[in-house]
Amino acid sequence: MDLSLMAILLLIGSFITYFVSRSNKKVGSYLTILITLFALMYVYILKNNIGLTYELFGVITFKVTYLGWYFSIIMATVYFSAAFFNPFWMEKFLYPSQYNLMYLLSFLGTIGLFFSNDLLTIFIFWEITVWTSTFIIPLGKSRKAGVMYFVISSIGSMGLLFTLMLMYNKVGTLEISKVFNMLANEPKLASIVFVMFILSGLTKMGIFPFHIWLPQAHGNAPNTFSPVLSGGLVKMGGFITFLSVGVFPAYEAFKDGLHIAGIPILIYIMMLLGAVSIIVGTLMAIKSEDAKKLLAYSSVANGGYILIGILLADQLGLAGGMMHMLNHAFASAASFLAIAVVAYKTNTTKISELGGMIHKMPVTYTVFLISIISLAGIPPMGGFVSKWLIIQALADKGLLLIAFAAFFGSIGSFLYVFRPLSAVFLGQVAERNENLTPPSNMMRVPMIFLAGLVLYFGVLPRGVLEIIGKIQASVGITPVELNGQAIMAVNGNLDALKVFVIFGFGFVLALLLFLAFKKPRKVDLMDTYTSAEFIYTKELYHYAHDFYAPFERLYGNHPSVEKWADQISYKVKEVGDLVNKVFFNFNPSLSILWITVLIVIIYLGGVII
Amino acid sequence: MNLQILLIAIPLLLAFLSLLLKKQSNNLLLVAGVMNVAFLTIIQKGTTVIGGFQPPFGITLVVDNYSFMALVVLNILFLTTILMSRNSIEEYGSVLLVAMAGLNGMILTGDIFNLFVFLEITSITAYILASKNNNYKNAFHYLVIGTLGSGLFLFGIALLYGMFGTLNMHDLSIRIADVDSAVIVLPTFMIFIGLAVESKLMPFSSWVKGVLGNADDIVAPLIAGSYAATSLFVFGRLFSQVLVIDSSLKILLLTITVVTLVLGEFAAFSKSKIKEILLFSSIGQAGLVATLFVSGLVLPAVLQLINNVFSKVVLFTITGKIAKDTDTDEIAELRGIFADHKIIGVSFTIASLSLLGLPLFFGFYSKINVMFGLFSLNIYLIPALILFSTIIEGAYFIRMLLNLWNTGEEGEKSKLEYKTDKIVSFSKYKKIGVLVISIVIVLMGIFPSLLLDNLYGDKTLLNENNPEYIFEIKGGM
Amino acid sequence: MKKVLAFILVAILGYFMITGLMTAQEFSTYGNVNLDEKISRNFIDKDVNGKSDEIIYGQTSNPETGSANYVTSIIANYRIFDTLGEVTVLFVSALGVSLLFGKNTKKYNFYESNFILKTASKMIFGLILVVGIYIFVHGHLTPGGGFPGGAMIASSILLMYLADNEFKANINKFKQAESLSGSLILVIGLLGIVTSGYFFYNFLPTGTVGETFSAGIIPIIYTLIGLKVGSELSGVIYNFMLEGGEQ
Amino acid sequence: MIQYFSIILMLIGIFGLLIDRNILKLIVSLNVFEIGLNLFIVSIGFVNNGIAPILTANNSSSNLNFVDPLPQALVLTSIVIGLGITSLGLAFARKIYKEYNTFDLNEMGGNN
Repeated sequence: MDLSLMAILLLIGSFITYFVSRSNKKVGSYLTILITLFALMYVYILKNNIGLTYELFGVITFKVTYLGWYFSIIMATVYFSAAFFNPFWMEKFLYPSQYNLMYLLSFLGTIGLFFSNDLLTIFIFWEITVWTSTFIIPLGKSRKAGVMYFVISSIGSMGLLFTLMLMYNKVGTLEISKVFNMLANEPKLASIVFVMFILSGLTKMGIFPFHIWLPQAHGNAPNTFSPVLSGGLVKMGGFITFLSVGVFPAYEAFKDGLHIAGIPILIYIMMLLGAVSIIVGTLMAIKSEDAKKLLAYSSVANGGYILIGILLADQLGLAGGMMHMLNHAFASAASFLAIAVVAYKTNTTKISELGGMIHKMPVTYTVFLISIISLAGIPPMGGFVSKWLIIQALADKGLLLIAFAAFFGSIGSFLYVFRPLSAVFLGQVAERNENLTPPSNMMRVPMIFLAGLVLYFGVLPRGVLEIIGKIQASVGITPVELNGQAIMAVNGNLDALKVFVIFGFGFVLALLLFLAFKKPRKVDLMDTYTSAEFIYTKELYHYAHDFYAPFERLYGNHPSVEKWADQISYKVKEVGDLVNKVFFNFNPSLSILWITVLIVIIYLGGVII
Repeated sequence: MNLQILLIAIPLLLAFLSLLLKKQSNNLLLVAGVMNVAFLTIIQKGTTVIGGFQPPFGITLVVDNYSFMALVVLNILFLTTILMSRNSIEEYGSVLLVAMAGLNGMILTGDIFNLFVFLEITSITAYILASKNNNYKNAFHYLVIGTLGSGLFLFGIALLYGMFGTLNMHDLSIRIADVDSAVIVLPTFMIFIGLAVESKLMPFSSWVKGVLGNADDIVAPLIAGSYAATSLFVFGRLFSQVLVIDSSLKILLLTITVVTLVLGEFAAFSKSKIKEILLFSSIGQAGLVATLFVSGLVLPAVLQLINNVFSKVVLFTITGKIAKDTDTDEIAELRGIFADHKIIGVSFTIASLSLLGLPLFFGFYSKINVMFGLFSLNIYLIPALILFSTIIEGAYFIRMLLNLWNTGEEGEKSKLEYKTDKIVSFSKYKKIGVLVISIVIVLMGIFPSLLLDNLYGDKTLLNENNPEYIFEIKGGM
Repeated sequence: MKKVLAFILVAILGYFMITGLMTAQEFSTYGNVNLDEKISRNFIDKDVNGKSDEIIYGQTSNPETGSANYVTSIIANYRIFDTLGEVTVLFVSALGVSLLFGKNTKKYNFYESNFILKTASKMIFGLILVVGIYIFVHGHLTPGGGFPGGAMIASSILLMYLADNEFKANINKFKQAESLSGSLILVIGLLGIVTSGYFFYNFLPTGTVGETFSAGIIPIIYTLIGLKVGSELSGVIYNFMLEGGEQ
Repeated sequence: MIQYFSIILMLIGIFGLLIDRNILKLIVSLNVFEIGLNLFIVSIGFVNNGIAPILTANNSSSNLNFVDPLPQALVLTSIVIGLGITSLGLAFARKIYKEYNTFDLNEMGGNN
């Protein structure tokens, strides 16, 4: 199985899809499902080719590794699942064929990125993914979101390019396994390279202060693409982060420098950023009025967990981070898909305008329930296992501050998880949504698939952890220790199967109780407030309206990076206007003045020097 | 027998004749454009002397790798521009013929005073073109600054002649190499100013806003494409081969060019009209190319220059036509304009993305080369500033693209019914032209060796220092 | 205030320029130029393409370029490409002026012309015309040449315009003259390629220095340039004389 | 010494360009600048006790002390170019006057 062949096939396939979509957009969108499925299977088979290298166009080099395989499988699964939704949105898009093309090209970009063997290849595929996905986002509600996404990704690209060039200049090679070796003995250079390199990971993962693009982009992107953004593209940042501690000799290079709690200061600062992301993401998610924005902020928080886990670069932390990546990818994709179903049927994602969806789409509700439990890290879902691993590692290392943030995030997640669950799916059906038809089976399939995976990895995490163990071994970290389904940690073991059995027992008990007692009577939404009196603005009385109003008042005027970013953009504009006034007005004398002044400066320079 | 003189003589002859055949002047222009491109296939590399007087006494015409590349770029640019916008040429055919001769002459000549003469020819044609569509005030502005700039250019030449007693560029470069570079600071700076006015470096380029901001679909692509390419190629020839400076002046020149780059991008970011965005982006790109030339990185500079001018021709042709038909180039008023013009929109997008240096497009190749070159000099401030300006560039280009493709205000779904009511009609020449250029941009982006291999043999991506790009201005000496 | 600041700036600039030039070692001070260090020495000795003996006025035959006027030998032969460019500059500015005023039709009248003025002008007109022609025909022997000669021709036309309200030069004839003489200059240049492989090669025998029929193609080219410049400048004058019909 | 006066002439031209807002005066300033420049170029070629570079019956040998003819040739070119630009500038000036009814840049109002 040749990886280069696959890349070329994907490239050709995406253009075929484009031209097919030009004539028939429905067929084109089915092609996206077929092609992503093909790629998923192709990538799966590539497991037999671990260690082989491939070349493309003389510039691009690939190498099949466990790391790349692991990430690619996640990515392909997410793309494949989300592709099932494409046919439903073809009618809604202004440019359906462009959407299909960019969908597949960005997919190609991510797969190429994960199998890269050198930094230049990483950079090429990174940029391809960025610009292709940039063109999808504005098909939704916001052009500004696309620009913000591109700009923040560009900051990451800049860091990547700077690293690449600097290292090529120093070492003369770009191969990932060799390029960073010499940095172990040069802590000063290493710290520059480390910061520039990890910058790209931070921007993509939406780590504070780069988290501002996530709510904008996820919240405003087309509903079919939000799952890919959150479940897929964000994980590119995880890949870079892994490289920056796994392949980059970070701990070795900084071993003589300042340490905090046994962690080199630079890495510790990055972890702190992760911790801040957890807190900011959680708090903002609680406050969010829009279901998609809420999920986006939860992605920020989960990105923080992933970052911390990977940066620990040890037996448990790294395993936790890597596994959390998978769990979050599937869970957030599933939850975004569930919201997409709701949005497809109701045309809104505002929490306060929804309610009672459980009566209209019970499957979607179940999927959303499972995935959001996993996002919050509650057993018996996958998110619990990985969060447990990360917190174990933090406790083991004694990183109190960061462990506090991790706990805070776990508790806070209950608050934000509860909100869309109760306000979107539970409660009474809003009047305008009375006549919804149930979603088609084609939408249910990928959701059930993803939710099943989330549950499966929560119960039987061994398969994933074995792969992660191989990845750990490949970069010289002790693999995570497994005993049957149990994970061995310093402070105790976790047997996810047992947990599941206990939870299952509890669930069954509750179900029996529920069935045994008398069914509750359904009442109209307004009955609870008004005693049947007539009111005008029913929406205001919906219980989802101002759900956390008291809570929001607590941090009403919070400082925000968004405002700060707006200010930067405003400042740049101001400088531009100044340039315009000083250098480009319609007075020729001014240019002549500048010329004269510059000649005088030349002379002054000549006299002084 | 070397026939490079025909590149100048034939357009000039046709220009003189076009006075008699007034009605045919636009056809003569096309004939000259096609002939010049055809000549490129038969001219050989080497030097010829005018009148048979050996250099450094006679005037030489030099075709080395550098100027051949420049000729290819210039003539193809010029031909595609006039083909795409042939309906807008109107009675300016003769002027464009002279411009063609002048631009070719600027590139070919190996004599510095002769360069001044051709510079003047091209500037005068540029003044006339700038005044098209009653844009007299801005054309006058351009004329004043351009004349002062070329006056200072001539002053520099006079000083050089007074110091070294020769006008031949190669002879000059040999004599300059013998002296301390502090000696030539003043003439170098004078010549720098003269070329900076034409190549749109700040603060000498205040004319650009008025001229390009009001130009139509023939003037804008010519001035931002052919003229900019030529003056930057000449800039490169002079500053990386003849007037090689290594003193405090170099730092000052680099400061000017880098400031041009950064401030140009800032100014473009603050604009909301397509043409102004593009013209400020041109200024920034000119700063980048000039920076590379002054640093001595000829190949990256040439690649970046090619990428810039071809993209700008596409962008300005489309924008010029849009502005001509709709009387506006405010992005906010043109939301979703590409919904009805997919081919035009795709070409516009490809050209913009190539300018941003994104992969799959030629710009990526040039950007990588630029970065490799700068890092190989072990300077980090300039590449950092370039990367910084790339971010700003990305911001305004993507903002423009997304708004031109998608309809609706911020917060609204991108739907067909919000589309702008402005109507543009593109001729089929334009559609084919921009599409061909953008396909070439993509092809060269995926197979960058196509371009260079055919011209110069093997050049791989990472092969930076290219000895073959060294000039051979001499010939006969 | 603005003026004072501008003056101070220019004064500083002037101070620097002059002191800079005075102290620059490579730059010879006024009058102390050594021609042997410059390429002009070979122009004077007419030995650009090989050694030649001393050039003597009226004796040396068939030297390089063959023009007794060194400036002419440079303009019309050694650096004829510059001159071609110069002609083109004038051509394109005239073209630009005619593009700007091309739609005007009515002639601008300064004042009523009277008979005496008209008659006297006609006499002087012929005189100026003849002097102009003399200047460019003898350009290779005496000071002057195509450009001053052409300018004189144009000035005679200007005189007629100023003096005579009814005077109307046939602008199409001027255009034809301009176009033909310009084309012929280029054709002569291209003939050089045909005869010897060099653009503007002096393929005619250069004769004896100082004779009217000498210097090969120089007088021919100067005549053509004179005609071209004369008709171009006349065209410019014609265009400036028009008014009305302007948008 | 005399060449410094030509530089002063150039500077006067620049001064005029700096302070004047009248289009015609700007053109005049440009001309003053060019004339200074041309004088400067001619002065470069001057040789002490040199004679005009024309072979005549009186000065009949090429070995005589001629002044440098090359700058004179260059100046001729430069003058003609200056003429062309001036004519074009004046044409623009006339067009601008037609449009704004004034020669003063300040009075035209800014379309900045």
